[in-house]
Amino acid sequence: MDHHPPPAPPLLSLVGVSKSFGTVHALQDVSLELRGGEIHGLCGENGAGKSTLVKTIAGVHRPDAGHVEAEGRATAFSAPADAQRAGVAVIYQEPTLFPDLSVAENIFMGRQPLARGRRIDRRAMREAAEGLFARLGVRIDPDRPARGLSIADQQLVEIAKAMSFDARVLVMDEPTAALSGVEVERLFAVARSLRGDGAAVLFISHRFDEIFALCDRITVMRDGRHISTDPVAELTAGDLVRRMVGREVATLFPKQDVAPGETVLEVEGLHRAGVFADVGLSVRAGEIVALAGLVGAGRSEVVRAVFGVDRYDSGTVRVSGRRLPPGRPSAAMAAGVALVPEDRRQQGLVMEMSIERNATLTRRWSLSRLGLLRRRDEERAAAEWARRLQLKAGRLSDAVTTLSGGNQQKVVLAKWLATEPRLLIVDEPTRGIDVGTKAEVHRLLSELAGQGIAVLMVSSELPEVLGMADRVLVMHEGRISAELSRDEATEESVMYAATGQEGRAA
Amino acid sequence: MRPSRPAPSDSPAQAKESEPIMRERIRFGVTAAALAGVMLAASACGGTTRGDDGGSGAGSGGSTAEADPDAEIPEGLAISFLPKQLNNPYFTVADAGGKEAVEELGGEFKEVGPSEATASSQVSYINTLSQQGSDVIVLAANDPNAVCGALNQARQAGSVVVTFDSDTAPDCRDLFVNQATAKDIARTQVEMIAEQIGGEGEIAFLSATPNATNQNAWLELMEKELAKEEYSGIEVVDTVYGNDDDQKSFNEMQGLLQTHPDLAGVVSPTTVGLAAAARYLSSSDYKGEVALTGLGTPNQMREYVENGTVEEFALWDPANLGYLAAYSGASMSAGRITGEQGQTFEAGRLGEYTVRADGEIVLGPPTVFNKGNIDDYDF
Amino acid sequence: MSGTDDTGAPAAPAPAPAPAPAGTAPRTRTRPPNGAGPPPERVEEHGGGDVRTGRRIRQVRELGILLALVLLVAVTALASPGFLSGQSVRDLLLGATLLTILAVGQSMVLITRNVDLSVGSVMGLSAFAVGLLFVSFPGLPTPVVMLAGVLVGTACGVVNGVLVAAARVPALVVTLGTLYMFRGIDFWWASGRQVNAADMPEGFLGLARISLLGIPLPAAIAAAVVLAAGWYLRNYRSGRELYAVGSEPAAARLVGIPVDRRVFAPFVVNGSLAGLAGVLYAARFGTLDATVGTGLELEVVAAAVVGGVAIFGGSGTVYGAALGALLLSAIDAALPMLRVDSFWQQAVVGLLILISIGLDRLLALRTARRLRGGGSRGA
Amino acid sequence: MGPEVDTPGTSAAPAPPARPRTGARTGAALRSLLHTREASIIGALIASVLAASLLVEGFASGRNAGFLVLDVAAIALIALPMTLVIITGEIDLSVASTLGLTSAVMGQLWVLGVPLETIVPLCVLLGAVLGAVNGLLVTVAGLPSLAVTIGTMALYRGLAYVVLGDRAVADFPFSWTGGATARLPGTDLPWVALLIAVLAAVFALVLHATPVGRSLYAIGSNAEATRFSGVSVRWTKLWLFVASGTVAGGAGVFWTLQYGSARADNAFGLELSVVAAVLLGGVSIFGGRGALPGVLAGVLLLGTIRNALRLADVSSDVLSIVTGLLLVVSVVLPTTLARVRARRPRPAPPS
Repeated sequence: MDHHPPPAPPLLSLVGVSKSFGTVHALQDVSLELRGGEIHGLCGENGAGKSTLVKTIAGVHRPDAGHVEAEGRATAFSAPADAQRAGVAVIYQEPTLFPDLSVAENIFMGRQPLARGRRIDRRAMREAAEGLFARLGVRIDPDRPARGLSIADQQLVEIAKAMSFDARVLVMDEPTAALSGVEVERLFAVARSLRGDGAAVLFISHRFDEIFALCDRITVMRDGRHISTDPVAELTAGDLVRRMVGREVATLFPKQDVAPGETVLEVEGLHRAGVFADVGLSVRAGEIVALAGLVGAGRSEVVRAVFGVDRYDSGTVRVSGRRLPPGRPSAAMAAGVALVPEDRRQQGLVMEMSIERNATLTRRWSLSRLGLLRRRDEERAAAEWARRLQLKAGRLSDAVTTLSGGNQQKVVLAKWLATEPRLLIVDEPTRGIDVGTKAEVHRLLSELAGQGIAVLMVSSELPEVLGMADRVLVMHEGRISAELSRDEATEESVMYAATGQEGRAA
Repeated sequence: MRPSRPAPSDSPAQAKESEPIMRERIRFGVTAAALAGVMLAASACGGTTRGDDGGSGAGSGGSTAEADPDAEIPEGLAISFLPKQLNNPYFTVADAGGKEAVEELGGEFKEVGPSEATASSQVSYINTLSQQGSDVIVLAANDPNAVCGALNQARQAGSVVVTFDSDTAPDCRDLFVNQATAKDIARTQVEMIAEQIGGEGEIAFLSATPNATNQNAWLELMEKELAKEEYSGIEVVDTVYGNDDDQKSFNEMQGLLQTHPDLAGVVSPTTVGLAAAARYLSSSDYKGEVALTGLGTPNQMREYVENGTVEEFALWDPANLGYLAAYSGASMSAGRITGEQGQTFEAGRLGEYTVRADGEIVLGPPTVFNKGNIDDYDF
Repeated sequence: MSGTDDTGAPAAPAPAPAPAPAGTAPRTRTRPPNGAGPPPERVEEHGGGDVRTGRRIRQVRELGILLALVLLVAVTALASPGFLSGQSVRDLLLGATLLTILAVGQSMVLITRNVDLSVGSVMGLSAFAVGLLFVSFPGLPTPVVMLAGVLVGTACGVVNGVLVAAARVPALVVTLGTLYMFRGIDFWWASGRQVNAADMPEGFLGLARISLLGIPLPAAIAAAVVLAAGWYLRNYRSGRELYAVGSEPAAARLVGIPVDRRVFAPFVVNGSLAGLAGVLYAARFGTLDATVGTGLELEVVAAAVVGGVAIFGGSGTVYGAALGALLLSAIDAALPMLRVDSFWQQAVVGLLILISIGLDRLLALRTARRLRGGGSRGA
Repeated sequence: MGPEVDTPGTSAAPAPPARPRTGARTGAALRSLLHTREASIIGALIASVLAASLLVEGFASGRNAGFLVLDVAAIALIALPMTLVIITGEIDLSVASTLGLTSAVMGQLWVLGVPLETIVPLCVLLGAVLGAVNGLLVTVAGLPSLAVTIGTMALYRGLAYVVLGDRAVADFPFSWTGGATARLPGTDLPWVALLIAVLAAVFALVLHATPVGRSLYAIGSNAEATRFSGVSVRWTKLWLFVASGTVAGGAGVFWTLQYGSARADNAFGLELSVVAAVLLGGVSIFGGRGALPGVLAGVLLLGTIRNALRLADVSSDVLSIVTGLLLVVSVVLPTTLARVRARRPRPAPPS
């Protein structure tokens, strides 16, 4: 590492911060120092509490215990505006744009340059926006509305917004997930120039290469706790993984070998304009097939189209030889397809409803007689699955919001396993859940495959893909760019195919 | 992070149905079919068409007892006024007249009514009055038929029902106190407009609602009156309806004048319409060019009479109308009259009145107001 | 033309060529200091599609209404030449005044993803308050009474705003409740009284007759309100923040916008404008009772929606809403001219609303498709 | 009854999963019932009925009960499907106009000499079609139901005027008009009370005890997750709008016969009363929460208060104020209470 951080006082620090949501302890006694002229990496698995930490710094959440210090003085950010005033700029994982407003306004909302009479100086605003984009090396029309921007462009607008703050503290929560290599390089250049100006940067990423390339110090979190903070020179990727996971990686993915049976799912020539094209794949009974690729490559869209919640323009989907009508989830369910969607809170669960009602939502008709629901059967069915999946819940009549992420995911799994599917599609099955539950989910998927269920798994976590899958399909820009057997699949081969680089993959 | 995706679309039903949804749909289908079946079966057996049964015949609360012209009007008679709508100044004045009469008679006066002039809300109030055991209900009906059922129930429960201003079907009330015979009203208005436009030219009517009982009767009689030889120079070119709504009347008046550039005069046989029309006229270029008359209250019209927009207009005194209605109801309740034609009764300061055919009592010819006498009236 | 107008306000003055003095934007840096940024080696084109599409479509939306308006006026004028006479145009403008003012206020509320159904009641309350003040305190100067009328509206707006912004109750429910409450208070207060033109000073009633360059004063006031609101919404931070709040409330909180205050303020402004509308109503119509403005709320929402203000917030301009109000008023005025049965009027308005929201949806889908530019990133 | 009807309230009766003992279950169910919005509305209804019986002369009589039921009949009928519609997060403001259009068409058909036995099913069918138009605009065209039904509210009312103008058709045979308000044998209650009760039972059963009803709550809380669970959200919503239109059409027929008068302006503004009653009954305007018993209580509470105040000679002006106040308080109070409660520390959750 060529950069040595000067021993400056921290611009911003968290001191013994704790934060809980219901029964979930998102942060427990976390302390962290962000020094000027330093890029600080933050690593941790999904659900380790990184996003909560970011929102605490941003003033969205108020800590239950502990406090935030800005330049050595304890402060209480009660609203995002307070944090902004203290010079904190945040790029969130999810873009937070106003679709109806122009790009320039999105960047400068609330801080628009003013002309005489406190009137917004539109020309100055547009020029400033253009200047920011020039620094990022992209050209986005500042006058177009944000609606319809691609995820990457939205992310670029967010970055421009954060740059426009002249922030003393810049927090970037997985900003690179949707960016291309060139864009990532530019972002890094911006981050380094901010560091050169004496700002503090907190950088969160799942990509170790980026972390090691950019950061000066790295903090690891796990299960809402601070694990370690070390200068980057003293760490290896292996150290990081061990600290993040808390145990050896190899034990995590217990996929049993099963002789694959007949073909359950067969997809041919699936096409949707602008989203995915010419997708063909098949999954056999007892097999786990992983669909890998970068975020935005179109994997979730493919499995949603297969299940019928999204439409597709052409192509066929067959389950056990019978063609599924497009756009009809109920038909897919009847054919024995289950989809555990990627966004648990939005797509997987009805958060306000009770655990048992969520768990039985897919089986409303089979649990009723003469068209009337039988509450006792419902309760029994829910209790049965709660037991089988070792659900940790107070009462099954409590709302699902009271559960931790991992247990919520179990409810989603229960809801779908209860339909006794032939084909189980899981989209990011372990995103945002704790390590213990993660292992349980992996064991469960493996068991299910062992029982002859065909599993199609979309995952962005390479270790998971490599550990669990019998075959790996890699998508790049809406097309399947490689099909790798278990032996062929390595981090390198998958990443090459996922980033669309020629030669090495398949 | 996910790519932004287009709006989700689950296309509507196609060929094959899946199990649960299928059942869902079948259930809906069966229910709908059953419902339709029942209805068709009902319609198959015979049919009740118009003319089968001559309209809404109700139980007549009719007069069986003999009239006793000398019967005492008892003290404490509960007489309730139910106008078309509270907050309508015309009825506020009329009801005040009723109150005066009730106080003279030593009865209990009450004024209730809906905020909006609809028949359905009047029905609720009729029911309430009947439930309270009101002896006399004095009503101005919003709909001649819609209130009938409730009125007949009230009569069966012992209330005397007197309508004023706007009548109901004759078989669901005991007496109707008419402000003036329709003929008188029509003739007065025709005379006024003919004089103001000099006996010839185009005129138009600005009425209340197209199903307003009174206005329709007057319009018809006015047309008849205008058909006479002496009015041959006058042509009725249009009839528009302001719905007794100030702004609507205003707009309709405006429309009239624009569509008929040669219009010489407008007759508005409704107080709301006349006031709105006068207001429009007084602020437009047509002021003084186009004559305007009709039925209006002195207070509303005073300004326009004084500034020359309106020469003269007519109306009965609504206070007297309410006064007479109260006396009629009390007399009937006491048994002085039974509603038969030809019976007479004393109505306080107004003197003696005679019951005409169909239980109708007429207040008298309308009063014509002009610059000379308008300041003598305050209502 | 600097062309930075994303909302496509056709009537808005172009922003003055700004010299961008260094001091005006202290926290905004347009260039990296000491050239630390990366050299702009290769600039990528981003955003995809036709970059000007979004803006043009919003303009198309408002031009569409304008076109419809012009077409309607042209057809009507051909059928009935009197439609374009000075008096008629003045009447049309006067008729649109109240609706326009109310539509402006309603748009501001709608833009923040809320709705105010109580405007009709507020206007009625304010109008009656004005009348009663003139009756009760004849000596009071006219401007004071007018201000009082506006303040009555402001107070009602504060009630709505507090309930929505502070108590966080859905606006639809709150304003449905206050619709009843304000109307009830109005009825209760009026208790059957009516204020007539004669009760108000000539100077006040004359307001409606004053013309500025041929435009009636109330219409000029409405135009001023439209321009001021449009100017504010486009050119001031807090105005833009209203759009932000309506477009994406969660994001608005994250960027530090005081969401509650931005929700509260439009209710107060809308209340004040409803109060102003009440004052102008009193001046123009002169006859005031407690029923003024009944049922107006839906027409106001309709005007805004027809004018392209999204019912779920974030987009639309007051210019569009004003055009919508003008179009609806023109339809009112044109139907009698075209000899279309006035019964068709409401059906036409309903159809227009459905067409408008359908069109908005269609335009949004097309914009989205074009802006996405064929999925440059495969997503 | 074999299958148990769900207790009202969305947070359902808690039951320990392991030991379904009936006694404990009922107790728990009762306790949770006491905490729901519905319970407070039903409580308010009982209290106001008691108070009115004691304080207002003439309230506590069968005859008056009959009047009360007739007063709220149309609102009660339309409120039933409206509850379902609002629970899925949509709204139908066109119901009163549907009623008006049905009434106008009924009058026009009668004038044309069509037998009533044909008119009535035709009118109900017309209601269904009008509802389907709403439903299609919402589900297929993807437009917000608030805007759509404001549009069709104006459109349907306008068409009603086009059909019948300002005329009133009132010469329906007495056998029908009198029949509409006829009392059940041996009681003072009109037969429509029975109709309402039966329909309410059907709607309550559908909402609280069938898979369809379950999916309605799910749609209202999270339409996307419900769609991902294999429920056809569009299809369901379409049918709800059809049901809403059908009932409004039926209510139009009943209204016309009840008042013996077919007019285009029948039931003008009734949609606000219906929505007010439904919201008063504890249904969340955002969808996902609410129960039919609460809505019926809401309808009756409004009716009772209006009836009692009228009997007590309170002016109709005050009735408006009370209606509005009730609506605002019924929404503000629980929201505020919930916020106050949320600020207090929660009890430790069971683990």
